[in-house]
Parts: sequence; C-alpha cells; structure tokens
Amino acid sequence: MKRYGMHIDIDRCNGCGACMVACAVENNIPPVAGADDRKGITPLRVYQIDNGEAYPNRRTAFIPMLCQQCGNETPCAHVCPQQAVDVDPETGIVGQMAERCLGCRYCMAACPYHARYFNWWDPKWPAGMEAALNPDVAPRQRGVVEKCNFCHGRRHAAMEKAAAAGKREIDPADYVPACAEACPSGAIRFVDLNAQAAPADSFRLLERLDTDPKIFYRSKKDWVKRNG
Amino acid sequence: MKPLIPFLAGALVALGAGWAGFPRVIDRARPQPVDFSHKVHADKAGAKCDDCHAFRDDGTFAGAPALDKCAGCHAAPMGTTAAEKAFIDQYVTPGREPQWRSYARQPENVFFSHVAHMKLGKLQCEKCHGNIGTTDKLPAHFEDPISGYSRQTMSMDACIACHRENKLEHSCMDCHK
Amino acid sequence: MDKFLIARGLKRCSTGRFLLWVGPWFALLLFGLYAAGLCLVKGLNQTNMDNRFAFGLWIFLDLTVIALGAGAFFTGFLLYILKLDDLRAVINSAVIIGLTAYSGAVAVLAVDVGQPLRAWFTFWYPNVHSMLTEVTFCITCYLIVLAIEYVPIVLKNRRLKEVPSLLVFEFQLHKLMYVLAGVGTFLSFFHQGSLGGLYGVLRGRPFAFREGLFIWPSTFFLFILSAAAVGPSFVLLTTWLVEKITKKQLVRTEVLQLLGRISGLLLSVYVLAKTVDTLVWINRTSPHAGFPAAQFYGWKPFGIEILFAEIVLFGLLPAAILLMPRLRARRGLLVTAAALACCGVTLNRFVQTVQTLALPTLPFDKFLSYTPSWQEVGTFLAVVAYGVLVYSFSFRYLNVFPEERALKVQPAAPQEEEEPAYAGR
Amino acid sequence: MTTRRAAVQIIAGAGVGALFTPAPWRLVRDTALWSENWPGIPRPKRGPISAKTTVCTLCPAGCAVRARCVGDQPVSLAGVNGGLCPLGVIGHHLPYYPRRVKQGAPEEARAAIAKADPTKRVAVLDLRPGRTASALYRKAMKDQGGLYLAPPQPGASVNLAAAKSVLSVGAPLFEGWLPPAEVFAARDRFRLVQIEREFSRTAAMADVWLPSGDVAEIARKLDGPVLVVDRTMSPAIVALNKEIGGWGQTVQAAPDFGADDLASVADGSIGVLYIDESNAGEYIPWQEIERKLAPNAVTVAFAWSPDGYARHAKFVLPTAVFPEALDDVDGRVTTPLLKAPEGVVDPVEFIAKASLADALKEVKPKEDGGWRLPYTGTLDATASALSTKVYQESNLLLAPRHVAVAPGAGLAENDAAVLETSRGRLPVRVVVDAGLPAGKVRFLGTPEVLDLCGSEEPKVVRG
Repeated sequence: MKRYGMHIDIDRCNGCGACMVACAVENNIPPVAGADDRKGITPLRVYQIDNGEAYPNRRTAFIPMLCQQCGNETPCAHVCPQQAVDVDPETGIVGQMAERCLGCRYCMAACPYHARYFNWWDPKWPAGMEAALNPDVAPRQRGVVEKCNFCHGRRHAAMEKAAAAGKREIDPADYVPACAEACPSGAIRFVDLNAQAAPADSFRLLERLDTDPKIFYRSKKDWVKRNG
Repeated sequence: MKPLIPFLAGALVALGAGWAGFPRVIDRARPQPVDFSHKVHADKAGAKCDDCHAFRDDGTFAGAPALDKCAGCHAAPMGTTAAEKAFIDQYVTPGREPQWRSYARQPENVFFSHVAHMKLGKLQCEKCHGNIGTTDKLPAHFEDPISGYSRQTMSMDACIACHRENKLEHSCMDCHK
Repeated sequence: MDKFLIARGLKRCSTGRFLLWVGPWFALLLFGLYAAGLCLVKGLNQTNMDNRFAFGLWIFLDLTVIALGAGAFFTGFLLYILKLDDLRAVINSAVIIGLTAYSGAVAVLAVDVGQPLRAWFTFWYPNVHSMLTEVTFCITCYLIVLAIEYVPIVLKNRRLKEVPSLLVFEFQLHKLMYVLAGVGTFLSFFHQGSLGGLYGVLRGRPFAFREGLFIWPSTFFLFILSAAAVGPSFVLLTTWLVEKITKKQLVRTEVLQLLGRISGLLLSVYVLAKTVDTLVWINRTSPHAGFPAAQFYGWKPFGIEILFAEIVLFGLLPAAILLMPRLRARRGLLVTAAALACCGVTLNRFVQTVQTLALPTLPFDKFLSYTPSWQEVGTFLAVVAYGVLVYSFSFRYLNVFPEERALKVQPAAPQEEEEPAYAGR
Repeated sequence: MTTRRAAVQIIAGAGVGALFTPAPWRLVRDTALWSENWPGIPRPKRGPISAKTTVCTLCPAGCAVRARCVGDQPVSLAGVNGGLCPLGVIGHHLPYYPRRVKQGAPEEARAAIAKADPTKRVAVLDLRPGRTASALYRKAMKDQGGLYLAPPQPGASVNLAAAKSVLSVGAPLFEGWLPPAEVFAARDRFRLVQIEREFSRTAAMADVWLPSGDVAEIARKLDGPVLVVDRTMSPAIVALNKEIGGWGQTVQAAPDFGADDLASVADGSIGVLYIDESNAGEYIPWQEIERKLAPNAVTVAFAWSPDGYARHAKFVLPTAVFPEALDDVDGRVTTPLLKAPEGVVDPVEFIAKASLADALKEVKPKEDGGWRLPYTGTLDATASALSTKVYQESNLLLAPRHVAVAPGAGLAENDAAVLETSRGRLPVRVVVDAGLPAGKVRFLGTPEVLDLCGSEEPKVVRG
C-alpha cells in the first residue's frame, strides 16, 4: 500500500520552468500556438507569488502547482458524472481517464487548485515532432479534461520491469515523475508518504478545505507560509 | 389489423437490414499480407509462441516478429508453395516489413503488459488468444471502420471480469495510459 | 393560405404577417446554429471559456431557462394534483415553455461538452455521487415527459383531429396526464434541486459551498423553491407578452392574478429561506472553512449590492407586490413584479455560475473576468429564437389558450391600461 | 392522402424495427470509440526502449544527458548529474523547430566567396569558442592570414564549490549563469549576498539581498573563502577577488580562446565573414560587426535558427542542431542521437576544409576541478514548440518581444509599446512587474533585442 505525494521546497524553486516543460514532454502535451495562461495545458504549473508589497519591499517566490491528489472526498472524483476520475486505493493517485471523459468540465469547477486542464484544441504537433512522442502515454483528444496523474506511464514501465523480474512491487528508483526528475534545484521530491512523512514544518495548500491533499510545501519565509 | 400493414412492413425491412446487412458492412474483412501457417511452424520448426513473439530484455513484448526473424530461416524459399514464393519475392528479397494486422491489439489508450500476465498471472497464451497457434491458415481479420478495433480485441468488460476475480482491480489507471 | 390548419373560431393574423414575424427569428436561429456548428466542428476553442471559467454563458443559460421553464411542472402539479382548475387556461402554454426551455438547454449542453458523442457514458457508467448524474438522468426523463405532454396539444390541431386513431390516442393520453404530472413533478423536484446542488457541493468553491440538509446542500432546496416560485411568474409574463403582441385577450384576468399570487407566496418562502441560508453561510459555513464571507464581496463588480438585489429588489419587492391583492390587481404592477421575480432567478443563477468561478480560492489566485465570444452568444440566441419559433407556431396552429375562443365572444372590459404597450406590435 | 399516411407508417415501422437490431447500438458505441481513437491524433511510435547518453551542447555548461529512446528516436531527455534547464529538457525537439533553417545555397556562397575582394580579410566569427571546431577555425584563419573572432568571454573562471561566501553583483547565479544542477548541489554550502538593483530570481534565493552597497567592504566582511562575481567577471571584480585572496582558490584566469579583438579590427576591412552559429552562445550586436565589413563583403551564417545572424547574412546555410550535431564541450564529445536531415552543411568542412570527426578523435577529456566559465548569454527558450509552457502559458519567462516595466510608468499590462534606443525601435508588449525599480526595463536578450540595445539601456515608450 502506497501513498504517493510530494515534498516541495518553495525556497529552492527559482521558477526556471524545467519541470513544466519536462511534464509536457512526458505527457505528450501538444503545443498550441493560440494557448495562453488560461487555455494552455500545464498539469504542472509554476505560479509566481509575491508578498503584495511594492519595490523594494516586494518579495517573490515560486509555487509549483500540480494536482494535489486529494485523498478525502476528492472533489473532482466526487462530481464526475461518469466515473472518469477515480482514486487508486493502492497508490492514492487520483486518476483522470481522458477516454471516459465527456468534457463537461464539472471537475474543473470543483477543483480548488485549478489543477485541471481542458483540451480546447485538437492535438497537433509541428511536422515530424510526432516521432518524439512518449509511447507510454496516450495522446488525448480534443474536448477532454486532463491533469497530473503522477506520470502514470512511468509507473507502468516500472511495473512492467518489476513483472519481468517476477516481482509485484516496483523499485522506488524506477518510478520518479518527470517534474521531480527534471528539477535542477531538487525542490520537488516525489515520495511515498507512508514511508517518508512530510517534515513537521510543511504546510499544504487550502488544507482547511479538508480534502487531504498529498503535496506538502515548505518554506522558511513567513509570508510564503501564509499561503498555506 | 389492416392499417398496420405498412408499419409492419417497415419494421420487417429494418429488422432484416439491421440483423443481416449491418454486420457485414460494419466488420470489414482485411487480408493479412502473407498466407502464414502457425501450425506448420509449430509442427515442422517446433517453434513455441515466444520463439517468435518474444519479450525484449526490459520485459516489453515485441509483438509480431520483424522480417529479420523470418529471414533467419526463409532467406531462400523453404518449399514450393506459391505463398512461400510470394513471401520471399515481396518481402524477404526487397527487405520490406510485412504489415501484419494484429487481431488482439488494444487501442492506444490501453497499457497491457504481457510479461505481467504471464509471469505474475501465470496465464497461458491460449487463455486470451485461443487456438491461433495451431491454425493452418490465418483467420480473417475483421476491422470496424469507425472505431478501428479488430473484432477480436478483448473488451474492457472481459479484462475487468478477470481482474475482479483475482482481486486485482484497483483503478482505471491500472490498464489505461 | 394556411387557414385549414388554424383552429376553428380563432382569429390569426395573415400568413404574410406571420412570416414577417418568424422571418427574423429564423434568421437568428440559423446564425446561432452556424455559431454552434463552429463550436462542434472546430472545438470549444471557439468560445472564450478557459480553464478557470470552465463554465460560461451556456451553463448560466441552462440553469436560467430550466428555472424559468419550471412553470411547466409546477402548473401541472397545481392543476392535476392540487386541482386548481383555473390553471387549465395556461397549462398548454406552460408545457410549451417547458419543452422549449428544456430541449433548448439540452441542445446547448450537447454543444457545451467537449465530447458529445460520449455523453451517453453518463447513463452507462453513472457516478451516483455526482449531482450532474442526477441532473442528466432527471432532465432526460423529464424532457421525455414534456414531449409526451406536448403531444396531446399537437393532436388537437384541426387537421390531425381528422384522423380517428390519433383522436383515440389523444384521449388515452389525456387520461395519462395525471400520472405524467406526478412523474414530472417528481423529476423536476430532483433536477431543479440537483442543479442547485451542482454548486452547493463544491467544497473547493467556498463561495458556493453550502452545508447539507439530509444528503443535499441547502442550495438543492433553494433551487427547487426559486424555480417553483418564478415558474408561474414566467408563465404570467409570457402570457401577458403574447397578449400584447397579438392584441388579444387570451386568459381571464383572474388566472393571471392566481399565477401571481402563487408566485408571490412561494417567492416569500424562498426569500425567507434564502435569507436564513445566507446568514448561516456568512456566520458559519464560510468562516468555518477559513474564508470570511466578506472577502467574497470585495471584488468589483460583485459587491454586496448583488446580494441585496437578489434578496430585496428581486425577492422581497416582487413578493410583496404579488401578495397584496390591491397592488396585484393593477396589471402593470403585476407584470412588473413577475418580471422582477424572473430577473431574480436569473441573477441568482448568474451568481451561482459565473461569480462562483470568478472569485479566487487560493490565496494567490487572481480575480478573473470573462466575456463570451460571439459564437457563445450566437448559440445562446439560437435557443431564444428556437423558443420563440416553437411558441409562435404552436400559438398559431394549436389551441394553446383554451379560453381564447370564449373570451373572443365576450370581449373583456377594457382594462385600466395606462403604460404604453412597449411590447406590442 | 392514403399513400402519405402509409409512408409515414413505413418510416415509423422502420424506426421501431431498427431499435430491435444491433445497428443503432453498435453505431452509438462505435462513434464513442471513434472519439477515443480519433484518427487525427498521432500515435506514438512503438519499439524497443533504450537509454543513450550524450552531452548537451546548447550552452557551454555541457551537461551530461541521458536520452530515453524508442528505437533510434529520443523521446525524453534527463540530466545524468541532476536536472537540466528547461531548454535542455526539450533539446530533442529542436530538429522539429517549425522555423528551422532547412535550405541554403552552399554552391552560390562558394562562388561569391571566390569572387570576393582579395585585398580584404577573411574572418570567422565563432559563437562558441573553446571547442575542437574552434581550434580548426583558428588554425585555418592563421594559415590564410584571416581573423578568428569570438564574442567577449567572461574575465575569469569560478569555482563555486570552493566558496563559503558568495558576493554577487548582479550575476544571475541561479538563472543559467552556471550549470543549474551544479549550482544547486553547492547551494547549501555557501552563503549568498546578492547586490542588485532589481529583486531578481537570484536575489529571491539569496540569503541577503541588497539593492546597492559597497562591494569591497562587504566582501571583506564575509566568511572566507569568498567568491565575488558579476555577470561578466569584469576586471574590477577579478582584481577584488585577488585582493581578498580568492585567486587560485575560487577564481582563476579564464581559458584563452585565442580570439582576435574585434574592436581593433579596422573598419571596412573584412571581405568574407563566416559565422558559425550552429552552437550559439553569446551574440555580438550586429552593428558592431557590420562596421568592420567591406561594402561588398560576403557574409555566410551557418545556422539552424533564422532568428540570429541569419537575419543579416547574405548566405544562410543550414546546419545540424543539438542532438544531431557532432561537437564537443569541455573535452567531452557528443553522441549524435538523430541523423541530420539532407542538405545540412558542416561549417568546419566549409570554412576550415578539415574533418571535425577526425579532430574529435584526438580530444582528451579535461580534468574537472570544479572550475566553470560562467555563461553570460541568453538561451533562446522559444526554439521548441513546447517551450510556450514557460512564457506563454505561464509567466515564468518573458515572451519574445515582451518587456517588463515597473508600475507607474503609465503603461498597463499587455499594452503595445516600443522599445527604444539610439539605434532604433522595436514594437513590444508590456508586462508590469511590481518587483522592478522605477525606470528599470527587463527584457529577454534575444539577438534581435541585443542588436537594438548593444550596451545601451533601452527605454520603453507608449506605442
């Protein structure tokens, strides 16, 4: 029994965006010329936050924001009319099934984190770039919702590798989501929360909504902590 | 009763078309590139399934063998049948890969691990693929022109039934990618 | 030209004049269908909705027309179950309004979802916890009920009556009406409620989240109440509008008065419930979730005045007018109050959909605004045009108002009409 | 009348009858499946998965890269010793850059060079000095009396791992100035004081941020070993490091690339200029080069992106790009992951008439003592279609032709404006950033903007 989650050190994130790009590469997210920060698909989105003051007292930080994999009455899974969202009891991962989704976007209205994204356009890649698609993740069609599935394609690959060795349990080293792997500063760490509990000073975003999110953030800065 | 005759006639026509005509139209038979006999290979070459349908080193399943594998034995015709000659002329000599049509391939959004089912599930090939390994002629390949599915593609219901029986049904993402 | 289709004893304008009336609406419908077609073929990138404004004009429209169309179920309930026989005068009209409202809403939903070809998955793999599942099931079933209820109205057409088997069929259907009204009421009760629950259950949107009574959030009941309250008002409003446009008296004044009274009664109950609900939310639900309710009213243009308008201007005021016989007796005030009630429900649905999504939840969220694209507006207008057209054709060729013939024979005394006939033609 | 009624009945009968056949239900199912397997969606290639390693040549850091490949095709890149920068992560997309230079006219270029004025000089501008290719260029130019030019390089190499305190005078330490993974690996071992007017990303991650201050005085107060840096490791900063005893410990001389000084070249004296832009690093504003060119000079740019000197050169010849190209960084030779397309030109063969592949066989890996030459250029993060994630679908980077200004300048978010210097004007869009001091303009150093600005501070005026 696993409970996958993340420890994210906000103080180490410099907002370079490698995680966002790595996520797009891993998950075969199509580039769309017309997409902006409101219509683009960024299952992992780094937000710049600030303390609301003006120069020179202004302080900024970056918060990598992804599906928080809510464990308690998962808001999106709860509202989906056709079971396109489920929570895996084995891993705690909230799964989004693009092939079941009808694109009603109720889950997007339900998600407090805006971590769900709609495919507004047909998926299209520049000529030749389809060759560089990741075979472990199926490209989605237009008109469906998607979100971070903790790089389930990598989990499948790890499971297959384990099965080839006759094992049911995967080697933790084989399963690291693309963002955690790409992060040059080590701000994002992917963990099994059952094995590695979050440090005591971590906080979660909108914890008070009582949805039991599994992404734990840390910062030494008080004004950052107030976002918890 | 008399006024209902046109109604019944219409219903009959629709029933006939729906039951007799429609299945023919919707399942389009597609030829396989080569007239291949699993039986001959099993009997004469003593080949087991995984001699040709092999696993790669990392556990992934390679599916239908590439031409290299065939050419290992069939560099020159092995027998005098027309099919053999056609295979050599059209594929082996020009080095062209035959475009085999897979009967059981799942759609793109499915992750299926052969190695997990065989090594962990201890399933035999026949459990899902039936007796294809002993057929003398490749069965017709039927494809649905709308969905693109082969007629033999295992349905999700069948997958779920077995997973449920074995208490291995956790989430959609077990099998979907 | 089309005289043979028009019911005996009714006077309708000339064909040419009718075509002149429906022509522009047809044009609007075609334009809207083109806009909707663009969205279906090219995808929802044609709209101005985005990942934050996942719902936009269309969902607002759906919620509103379904609330306004509630007259169909509620009038049916009052007529067939509570035996308020006076309402027979408007039941046909209410059914037509309901049918157009619901079918229009379903049609827009089919454009609104990203993958309409898979929409039936909801029936095949329903998630019973989802309010949307409840809505989908009930609306679909109720649409069928409405269609069946509409059939006898159609069958009363002069030409169709000539077919004996259809006459028999219609007679049989009539016997079914009580059952249908019961089923309709039951279904409507649930989907109006579920539409309210749709937002009330969203814990991630503390502005909309409400605590539950039984298994449903309070908005479930508020939506039922508000829909039942404005349904009759909207029937009243449409009847008045049709009377103005056609320059005919179609129902007795008492019927409109009755509709107004019912509306007023329910509206006052709704306003009371809404007030209690708002107070509970401000003092309990929202602060307990860590969101002082005041923070939601700091974003212009969604100030506290919206709440005031919803409860007082569009709630208390029309309720008071509709409940006082002396005020109600004045046609101008009656209609104004009905219109205010309809505005109230429209505003409420707007607040529930658009304002909810515009308000930030995360501390670092931004307040966003959204303007619908012309494709969205076009699709919206198509539904309006479709409603007007179905109603116009029904009015012309079917006997929508059973009292019309009788009222024509003995024209009513001229009313104390003072205001200009601004909707007349 | 009867026939019409019969027709209606037949249709109704057919409708009812059809419901009792599999046809409508199958069609409903099939269309749903069709929507799941939409023919318009590309199918990822299947095949054996393997891992290959190479060296990223997109900047002089030369991070070791592990590529996950399906068959021969790389499908994702990851750093071997820690994470890559965002451009490195999508390096394998660069061959598919939609605006990639694909065609050129090498024969015409050769003919034009043959006809060039023999009294003028030949020059090579190497945008990435220090490679084996660079040595070949230098030798070729020396042999024919030409010039070997390179953009100005930082004045010293630094060793971050050896420092206990780092005093940075506006150096973008955490923004690609040094290899990101190395910086963060060392991060917990040094204290960073950032002196910079703007509250930059590096400032945000520093232990102390000062908008201004006396550099020498602060440097003397910090715990040693102290490393003082600025963006270009200017002579004054190098001198300060020497003064406080960091020379040889945290700072040492920059490698000598043997480039000729562009400033001392006589104006109008270059008759043929080759520009190797296949591995672009830093740029020199075009005006500074143009001045040195003879009136009829032949300029040949070897480039894969049309956004650099390709905008100015007479001939643009397509080259291989990162995972296709054979090259070396810091003594490590790349393994091309993809085959270069038909028609690309090898600049070494063209200019130096030598084989880079042969020369690379002799390359000896350099010993890595932790010394790094800072990278002062700007990586063009727009070169993959996917990099829109970082500047268009989020606000992490400034998008091309966007400038950030402080609020209160009378400009609102997304206003059209003009970036202005004495050299010209460029239409831009405005991003308002309250973290900037009044009057300061932040922009992305794309070649286009560098051409405009040179060393000047640009102004933003209403468009």
